Amino acid sequence: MTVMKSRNDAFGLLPVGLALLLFVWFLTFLPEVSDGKAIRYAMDWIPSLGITLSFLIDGLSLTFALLITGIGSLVFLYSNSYLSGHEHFVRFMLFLFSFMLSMLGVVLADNLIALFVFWELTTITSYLLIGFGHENETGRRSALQALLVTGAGALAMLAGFILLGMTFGSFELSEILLKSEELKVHSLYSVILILILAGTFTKSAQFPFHFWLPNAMAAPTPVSSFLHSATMVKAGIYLMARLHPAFSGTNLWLWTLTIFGVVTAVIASILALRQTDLKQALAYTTLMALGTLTLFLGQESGYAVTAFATFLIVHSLYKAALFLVVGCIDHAAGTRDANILGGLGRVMPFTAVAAGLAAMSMAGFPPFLGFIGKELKYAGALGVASEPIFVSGAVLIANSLMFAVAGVVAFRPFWMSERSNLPREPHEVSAPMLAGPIILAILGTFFGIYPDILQRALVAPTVASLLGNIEDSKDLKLWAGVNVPLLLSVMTVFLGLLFYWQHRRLRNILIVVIGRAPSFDRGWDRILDGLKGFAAWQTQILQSGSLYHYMFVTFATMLLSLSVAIFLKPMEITLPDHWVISWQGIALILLIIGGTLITTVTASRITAMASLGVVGIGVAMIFIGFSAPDVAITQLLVETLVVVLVAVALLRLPTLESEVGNRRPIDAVLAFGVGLTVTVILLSVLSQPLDLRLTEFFEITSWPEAYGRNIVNVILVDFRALDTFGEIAVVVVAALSSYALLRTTHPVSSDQGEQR
Amino acid sequence: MNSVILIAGTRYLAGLLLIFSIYMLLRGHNEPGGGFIGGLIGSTGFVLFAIACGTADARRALRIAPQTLAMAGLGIALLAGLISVIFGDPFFTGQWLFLGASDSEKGLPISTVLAFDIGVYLVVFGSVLTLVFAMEEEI
Amino acid sequence: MEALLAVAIGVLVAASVYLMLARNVLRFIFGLVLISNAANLTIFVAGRLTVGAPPLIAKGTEAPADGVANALPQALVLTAIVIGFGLFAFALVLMFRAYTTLGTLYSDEMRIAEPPEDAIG
Amino acid sequence: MSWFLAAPLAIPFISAVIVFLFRQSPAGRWISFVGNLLLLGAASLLMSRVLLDGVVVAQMGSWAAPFGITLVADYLGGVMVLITAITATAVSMYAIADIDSRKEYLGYHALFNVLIGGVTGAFMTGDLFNLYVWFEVMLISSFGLLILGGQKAQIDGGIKYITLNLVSTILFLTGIGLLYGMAGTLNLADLARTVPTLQNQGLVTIISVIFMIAFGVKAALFPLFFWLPASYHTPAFSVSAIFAGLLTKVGVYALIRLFTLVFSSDLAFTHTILLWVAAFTMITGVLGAAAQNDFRKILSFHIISQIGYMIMGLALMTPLAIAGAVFYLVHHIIVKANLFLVSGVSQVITGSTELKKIGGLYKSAPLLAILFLIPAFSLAGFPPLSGFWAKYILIAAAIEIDGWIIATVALVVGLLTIFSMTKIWAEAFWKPHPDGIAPALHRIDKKDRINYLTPIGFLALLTLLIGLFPESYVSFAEAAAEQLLNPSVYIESVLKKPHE
Repeated sequence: MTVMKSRNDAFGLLPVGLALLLFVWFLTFLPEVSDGKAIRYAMDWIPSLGITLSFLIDGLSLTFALLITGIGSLVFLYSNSYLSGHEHFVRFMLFLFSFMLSMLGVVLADNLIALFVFWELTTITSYLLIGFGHENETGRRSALQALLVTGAGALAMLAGFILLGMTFGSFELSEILLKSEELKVHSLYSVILILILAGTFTKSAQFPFHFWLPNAMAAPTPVSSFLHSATMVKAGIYLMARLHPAFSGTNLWLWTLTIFGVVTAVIASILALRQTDLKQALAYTTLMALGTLTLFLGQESGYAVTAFATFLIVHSLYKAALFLVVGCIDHAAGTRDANILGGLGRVMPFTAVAAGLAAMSMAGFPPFLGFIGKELKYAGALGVASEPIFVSGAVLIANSLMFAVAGVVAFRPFWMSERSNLPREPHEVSAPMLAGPIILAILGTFFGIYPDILQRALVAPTVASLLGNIEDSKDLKLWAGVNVPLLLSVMTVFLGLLFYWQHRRLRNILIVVIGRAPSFDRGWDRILDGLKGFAAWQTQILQSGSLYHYMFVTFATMLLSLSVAIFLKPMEITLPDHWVISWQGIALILLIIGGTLITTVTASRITAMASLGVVGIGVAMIFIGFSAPDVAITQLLVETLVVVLVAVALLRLPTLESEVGNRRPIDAVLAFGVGLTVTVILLSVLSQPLDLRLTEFFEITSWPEAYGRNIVNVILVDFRALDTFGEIAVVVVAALSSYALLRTTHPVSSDQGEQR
Repeated sequence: MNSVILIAGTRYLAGLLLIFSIYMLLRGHNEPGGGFIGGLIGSTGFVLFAIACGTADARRALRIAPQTLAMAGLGIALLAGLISVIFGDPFFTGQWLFLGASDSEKGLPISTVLAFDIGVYLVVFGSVLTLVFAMEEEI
Repeated sequence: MEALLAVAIGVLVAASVYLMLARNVLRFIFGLVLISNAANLTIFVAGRLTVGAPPLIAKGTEAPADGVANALPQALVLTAIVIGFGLFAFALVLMFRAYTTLGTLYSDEMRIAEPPEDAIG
Repeated sequence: MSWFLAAPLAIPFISAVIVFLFRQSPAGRWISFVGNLLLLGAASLLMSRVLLDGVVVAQMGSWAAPFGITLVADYLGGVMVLITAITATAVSMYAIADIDSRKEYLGYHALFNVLIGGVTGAFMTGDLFNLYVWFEVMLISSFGLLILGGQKAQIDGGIKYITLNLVSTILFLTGIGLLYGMAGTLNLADLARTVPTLQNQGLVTIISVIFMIAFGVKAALFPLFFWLPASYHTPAFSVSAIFAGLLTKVGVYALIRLFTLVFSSDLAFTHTILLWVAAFTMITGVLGAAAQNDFRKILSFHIISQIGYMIMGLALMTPLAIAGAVFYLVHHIIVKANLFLVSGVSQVITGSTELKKIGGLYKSAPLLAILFLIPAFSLAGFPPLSGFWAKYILIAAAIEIDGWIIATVALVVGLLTIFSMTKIWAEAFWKPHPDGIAPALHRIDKKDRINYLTPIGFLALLTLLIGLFPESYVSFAEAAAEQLLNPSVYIESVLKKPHE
């Protein structure tokens, strides 16, 4: 075990190093990108389909790339301790690292299809990560839920991408974005938009697709921190931001994003207060943040977009930190229940400090970056193109509730109430686990004090990516003077304190109220059960297990489709002018029909066998009568063998009984229909002359070139020898298969004879 | 089925049918007959034999397992088709050798086509017997 | 004659469909024999009929007399008969085997590969 | 020249004859494997020839088309032969571990090789009646393979498989008779030339429906697929794998061949039917899979829904759509055969294929988990695996011509496919084994383990390669589609006089 552990440790540092390297590499792009430039790399992937592996680094994608690699390296470091010694540690790191690469692909890809490929890769890796706790049912269910909800959206999005690419003849985002004006008046604009939003909304867990995200918290905490707050869920946000220049500015864009954003933000912040599990509470505040980001993406004003860019960074920093803190608490105390936790500040001082700093940022206290973010949010909300009062009100409620939740998650467990009955005796966590939360929290503070660094480096270039002009970016300031946003901030603090003070009572009320409201999670179960039920029902009907049913459907399909074809495609039937009729011929035909009918109705095996023989001989006589001696001889010999075999088999088989059952008349109608169809088609075929050039060739060449006077035999062994070869293969295999079937369960010893 | 006369009779009949079947096989290229018909007739002889004397005797008389015979037939037919490739012709091109050919007479034809038909004969013969013997033994 | 044979073929097909729809799989075998005959006759008739002139080349001639029967469908039918025999033989052995292992010839009672409880779960 | 076409056909039969003579010796299984390796070599040669020449033609018996039988390989035919050889090689290696000596004695390897011969014959023949013959070769050897082992479920499933396939095969034969009675020829290229000139075009369409039904049963289209889920879970795993990979695809191939080459004059009728059939096939197949609780049964139903995608490509009949169908065919053969092979290994180490009775593979058999995930996620259409590109091309093709309904169906079925594939993953791999055992690969002895896992790994690698570097195959599929939609090259190559 110790050997194992040290190997894990060595291995575990590899992703940390790689992620860090990537982070540094991306940092080198900062100077250029800060100047508003974009860098594009492209190489061919599938030129026949217009798919390239092209990457674009501009303000927006660089911001994301830095968040992904930066937070990624901290999360990897953290995981080294958090999952140290876990038997699937290597798998975990592999998945998490693959996830990071996929996510980088999403934010850097310039080709829509390549972007989609990476997008789905994040879906797969997150499926495997959420299901990391695969041994319990909940883990498996949550993983599937996340996979299906985001997968469904992704498929719609794929259709949207294909349409977009086909409409503009290119899958390159950088080219499509140039055709923004053309797109907005295009007849397919709304279809494309809705399809793509289906993908982004499900991925970013907008209401009513939000329910999978809290469930995804079944994953280990580093995963929640990385995927479900800082990066993956923001893929949808990223894509909306990326498409903002092309799609924004229409009422559809504005209203869809605003409404979904507002509803998500408000509902999520209310639900967040309800939670007693710290991780769940954070999950809901993540939803709230995603709603807010969506809301701002609906707008076009400089304030709104600056607010988006800033809040994006703010949120990633403090939320990742807080998730990691919750992980530390869980690790140290063995529980995440807000009702039990308390008084951890003394034993976990460093964690407490990190938590405190991050929570202050989240709550929006100056001089933290969160404060600036919040000010900008209010400024942005007041400047929205639609209903500023309504939007500002929503943002106010959401912010105050977030304030309260920050207190519940990061203040109360450390400083309020005494610790009691914790499952484990808490202790301070190790340095690698602390590194993440502390660095992230300090960054939040640092950028709060020096906001212009952040602004120049990332916020302004991001705004430029969306609005096209770096000048549209609004300044990030700690003190912007006494204005409406400041007043709203003050109100936020008061409301937030109120909510925090009353949060237990509120929670109890919420539990009652929400308990009555329809639950999307349960709805999901019902949909899934319905689907399974429907699948079982239709399969039971189709694949019933009854041969009769199968036969009936097959023949009915035959009859139906042929009748429809005959009805719709009139065919010519012209009966010949003069009928060559011989009495012998008529007698033979009557013999065949008679034998057939007797076989059909008889309940005696012997009669059936005899009448089958009669039919066979009748057919052979027809062959003789119409100049086919070889066929006739073969038919007679085969007929003899058929009778011999049937006779031998019947020695062991039970007697026939008359078929009874109320479906027989229907069967008879079906049978009659099929027979009639065949006759009619055959008559139509016979109405036209036949081109005999193949036969003429055989007649001319049979003797001179193939040295045979029996043309039929020459065809069999020379002209069409390949047919005959296949045919004898059938005969051999039929014999082998029958032999195998008869002997298959016998022990080897009972094969008499053949060993001699 | 223990009648001595019947057993002796079927032995001769089987032999007779076998000879007749080979005759049918050989004349097949020019008159009704050929590998199928020959094989079917030949096997009928053995089927009778098996019914009269039992399959154990019939298997002994045959010496080789019928399924091996059938497979060998398939192999012969395949080789007959493949020989042409040696001569640079496509698969299944008939190769003819006329023994003692003169200007007026084509002579005795030896050909891959005949070999192919022999393969067919063996396949049909072997397969039918495989089937019938196995079936008989099952009862 | 072609028209009459077409009718006979129709009867053969109808009868075999009826037999194949029976619950007793032995009847399926009977149907199979009949429908094979029907298919062979179809090819034969579709190649048109000729009375009393088999496709043979008389000794001393290079080509057959005018108006001999169409040889190609005959060759096809011959192939089809033999193949049909192979399939029939296997099918018969299978039904036989089904009876000895499953103990029934009724297809409704053959529910081992797709047990009824499966369909519900 | 004719060697290129004769070899892939002759080699399996030669192997069949030889392995049958060695049926009582363990050498037989290796001979079979080597035979299939040779087939792979021959198929690769043929493929390279096809890539050089476009269409490779050989007149059997030196009789010029349309009088003799023509073997022909165009892009589609060539790649189908190649993929057949690949699958056959993989499965014949797997069979070394999977097939017991009793089955070998009863002729498993001979039957297997005849089956492969029938499949390559069907892919290469340029003659309609000859196609029927190869269908029969395949059919009868599949019968033998299906019941080998003689368990009750096999006999029961076999009855459904055999009866329904016999009906289809006789319908096919009848169709040939009728078409010959109209057009007077059997050569496909000659038919392509003759059929459009026939006076009675209504009848041509009606006869095309006969072929549609006959091949529809073979290809397991809605509502003719019953035989497939009734039987595919019953035989040995090697057999399931080769069936799942190849057999239905021969039906699809035949549909593509006939409905691009011969019956392409009444598209509004035939291809509209095909489109609806494709939609229902996709939906009912995937719902069937969702309703199952057995590893192999889920996979079996998936075959059906995947066939629907291929037919969708044929029905849309645009260059992109046909390319999609061609891509799908190859992708699906590799992936589906592989999944059945994986189910076999899983059965060996967990003791069952019933999902309720198994589990724990992810934890104790991670290698198998990876080898399952690659084909499974490919089948479900996750990028960047082969299945994604296959679905992508088809959906793009549908959207391109405003086929909204079929595109929606294809997308929704894609989602349901994910749902039902993850069922296997969650139950067999993630869930702990109900009996608490840890099903690890080292429960199989080492020699067998290599024989089991090498083919699986090889096929998984192919899936990955097609997925990551699809360009060469996409452009190939587009070229194949081009050839199928403009059959004049095919027709001229077949019918040109040998000396020209």
